[in-house]
Amino acid sequence: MSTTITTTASGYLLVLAIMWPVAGIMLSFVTSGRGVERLACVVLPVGFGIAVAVLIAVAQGGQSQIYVVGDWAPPLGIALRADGISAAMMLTTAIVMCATGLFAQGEFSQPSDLPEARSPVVFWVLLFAIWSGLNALVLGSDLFNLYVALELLTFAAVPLVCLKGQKETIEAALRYMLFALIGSVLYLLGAAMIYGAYGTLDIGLLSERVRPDPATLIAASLMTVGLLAKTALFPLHLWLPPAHAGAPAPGSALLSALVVKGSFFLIVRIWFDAMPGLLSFAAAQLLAALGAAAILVGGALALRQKRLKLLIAYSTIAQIGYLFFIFPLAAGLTAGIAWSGIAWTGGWLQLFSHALSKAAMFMAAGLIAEALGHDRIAELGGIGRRLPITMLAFGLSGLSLVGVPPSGGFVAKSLLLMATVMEGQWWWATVIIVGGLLAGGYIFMVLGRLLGSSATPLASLAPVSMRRELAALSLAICAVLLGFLPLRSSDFLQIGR
Amino acid sequence: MNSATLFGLCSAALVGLGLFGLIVRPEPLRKILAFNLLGSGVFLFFGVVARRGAAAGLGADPVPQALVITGIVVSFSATALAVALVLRLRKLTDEVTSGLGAASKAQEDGDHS
Amino acid sequence: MITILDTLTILAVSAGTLFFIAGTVGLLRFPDVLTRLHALTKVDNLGLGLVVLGLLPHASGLLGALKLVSVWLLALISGAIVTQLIARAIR
Amino acid sequence: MTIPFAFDIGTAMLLIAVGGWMMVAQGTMVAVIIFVVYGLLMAIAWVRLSAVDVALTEAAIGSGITGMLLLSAAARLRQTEVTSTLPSFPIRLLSGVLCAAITSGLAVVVLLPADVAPTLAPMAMANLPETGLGNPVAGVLFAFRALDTLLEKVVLLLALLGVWSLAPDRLWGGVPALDSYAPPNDILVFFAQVLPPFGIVFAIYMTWTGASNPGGAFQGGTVLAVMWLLVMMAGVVRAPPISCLRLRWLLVAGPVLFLMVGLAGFALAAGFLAYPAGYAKPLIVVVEIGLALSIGATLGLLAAGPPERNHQP
Repeated sequence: MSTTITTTASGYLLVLAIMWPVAGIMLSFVTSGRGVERLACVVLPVGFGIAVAVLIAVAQGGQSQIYVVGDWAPPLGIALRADGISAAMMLTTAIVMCATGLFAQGEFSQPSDLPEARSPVVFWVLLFAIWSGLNALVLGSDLFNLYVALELLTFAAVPLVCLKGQKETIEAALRYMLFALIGSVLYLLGAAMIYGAYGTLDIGLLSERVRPDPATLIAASLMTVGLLAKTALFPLHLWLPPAHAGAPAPGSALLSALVVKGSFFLIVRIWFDAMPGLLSFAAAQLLAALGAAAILVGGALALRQKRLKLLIAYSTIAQIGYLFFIFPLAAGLTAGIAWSGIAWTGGWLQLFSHALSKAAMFMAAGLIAEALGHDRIAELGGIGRRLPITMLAFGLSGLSLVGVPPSGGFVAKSLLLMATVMEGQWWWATVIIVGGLLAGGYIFMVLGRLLGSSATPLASLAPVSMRRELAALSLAICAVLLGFLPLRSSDFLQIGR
Repeated sequence: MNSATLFGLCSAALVGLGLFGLIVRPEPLRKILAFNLLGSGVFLFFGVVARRGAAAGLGADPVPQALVITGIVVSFSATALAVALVLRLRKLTDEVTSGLGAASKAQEDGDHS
Repeated sequence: MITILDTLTILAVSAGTLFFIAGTVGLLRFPDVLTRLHALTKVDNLGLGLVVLGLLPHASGLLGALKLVSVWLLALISGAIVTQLIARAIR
Repeated sequence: MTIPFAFDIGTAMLLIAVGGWMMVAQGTMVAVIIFVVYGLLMAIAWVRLSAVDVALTEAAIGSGITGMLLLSAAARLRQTEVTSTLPSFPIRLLSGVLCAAITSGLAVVVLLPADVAPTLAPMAMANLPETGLGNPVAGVLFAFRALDTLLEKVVLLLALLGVWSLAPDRLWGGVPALDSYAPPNDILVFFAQVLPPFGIVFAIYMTWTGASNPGGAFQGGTVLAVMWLLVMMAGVVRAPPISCLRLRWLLVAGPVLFLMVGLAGFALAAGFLAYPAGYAKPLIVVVEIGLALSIGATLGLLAAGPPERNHQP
């Protein structure tokens, strides 16, 4: 038996991080109408405060913060654990959540002539649910507890896709739901095998007991395949474009920026934390090859889109691809120093900067669509001059996606590029470069349209509130500022390992 | 060969059948049925793990049993949500194809905008 | 050693099983819904009744026996009502 | 070969046969009826695996209320069923190979068991006295892994909100339609008047006994849900509008109680979701009763579907 897992001083914050939005969900059910929106004004800032507090606690302690739920130590009970990457992920989530909340205040407000309207109530509850689901996902250290968190996320994401209620969005939601269900069932099957082989579901205990036998490898591959379906990695990406493009703008922002990252986070947990050293060279190359295919296919398809929101959704498929380079480039190193390599930092930086910039981009696209009444790229000419702040938000987030300096995306992609050279896996470098060119192609195509002149003069634009434009812009600025973080702060991402 | 192994093989077969149905059957409701078959196969596997872990005077390890109970409830929620999606989709499709619902569709579009 | 009660159990449960088999055959072979329903109710009423009767001597006390009898009674009520509903639906 | 083992072989083979039949059967309605049969067989398998709690859950939820939901959906879709075509042969072949591979992988895992099967049963039994419960499964659900149970309640609420969100805007706050199950008639009304008293007693018993015997809030709540659906279908009780505040409170009462007991653990016990020494069992029973009510309401409304009529006060 290993040392028992005990609660650390700031561990209670982890419980609050999950339960605070849950309390918001429950209260939303019984406060009808405008009450839910007011509730959001409390839930969002306090939730942000909790995320910052966790970050500070982890940074000051220099080690993982742990909470043993109900004082029942694993393997019998469940523990929550915040290490560097979970704290950073929580902060990113909190930033995107608050900006989305600010952005959605205009779109999902309670009309004054009804006691309670459908979409505002549903939207805010789903926002709380995504938040608690993501926090549970990054803090969980028990494979079944993580399954429940995954389902929480799924059940929040699916109704968000079809919030508009049109036929196309319901079709997209159904398809998403079926993919997600296959994904979670396969994950659950893997978890059952793990319990059958080791008698524990706790990730920490598992890492001490795990052995490279067939049952373990089958279990891990089943879990990975299931999670890949939820992450929409090529070739399991088919559900993503209609789902992310069909949701209302703040919903798309949450789905594209955060929800797909949740299942990716779990894949990293499995291979780096639960089963360190079990990822073979070939398997890591396979994951990265799928990522490379996603970058190329997603980028090429994005170039051919006629509608702005679909273009952004395809770009998400491509940008997710980069994340999978973390497997061959960081796991290839000898165990123990995997996370000290630059690929580890680069991969996470890519995740955070994509989350910030993609949320900003979907918000900007939403504002453009709202002002014009459509989002057909060919007819966007000149809108950038009428909505300069939105234009700036789109442009800055685009720079980060392409990887133009100075931006978070630039640092992330150049770190990954350097890692390919250092690891001698130059073949991935070509993909990163070609992917950057593709991203440049579709981003500058849109930017050109936005700034160009229109064939037909833009008739009447619906008014767009400045507050919502600034919400998008602030996220884009955050994505750029990520590029100015001193590299020393990447040590934070290694805390707890 | 004992009963646990037997039901283990049974669960393997059910998982395969359910997954195949889920991928191949085109009708949404049949896909939902297949998902339930697949899910029950996975739960049965948990049951086999529990049975093999019989100890301390218990016929089966209680931890996997509790996980399955949680899983069955989640799986029912998923079925209910998926069924509601299918029914809503069918209703909207009928309104579009029959043309009769043009008026009500316009009204709903108005609702949603 | 086989007591009188054990003999009763064996006889009653066997007879009940026989009704189950006969009812199942009827369900599969009878031509239309009404006759099939007839076969089905025989299983519920008589078959289950005989099985319950046979198990009564082995029940754990009075409470256990009551539970067994209430199982049969509830099956009777729901069986009768459901067959009525089905018969109406096809009429 | 012993007789019980022969019985198990029969059950396992029937399960596979019925499962396969369900996949290939002509007509959705037939497939759903087969599904209900399959669920009952599965409940027998659970009894054979010494998991009576799961068997009860499977019979109540897996076969019972899921079957009812699917039957009603199949009935609604029947009039407008469009024939869809299977995917092309190469795709079917590929999926067949994939599924066969997963089945064989699983079979390998089943046939290569560890020398000593790992188990948490001794640890669960050793810690069970601290909870005061007699049923180890309840101990896992409400003490050792209470966090899962709490979060799963949130999943249920979200699923219900997701179902409701599919209503058109103008029907938000309206009443779910239950007419699709059966047209109300006198026999159904009679049934709905006779059965619920038994059902409610049974649900209370099931919830209460769950602390020491198989049963509990999930199974009791499902029985409550089915009783409620029955009286609503028969028209004995009117379906509530989803805007009804009392209904909303009923839905969240159990989870809120659970959360509050959990948070009280910070001040009164060893932490979140821990129970003060000596008070564990009464607290768990109270939480279970609250949960049974909320689960009953949530499952019933999940099966009832989104609102389809405006509420006339």
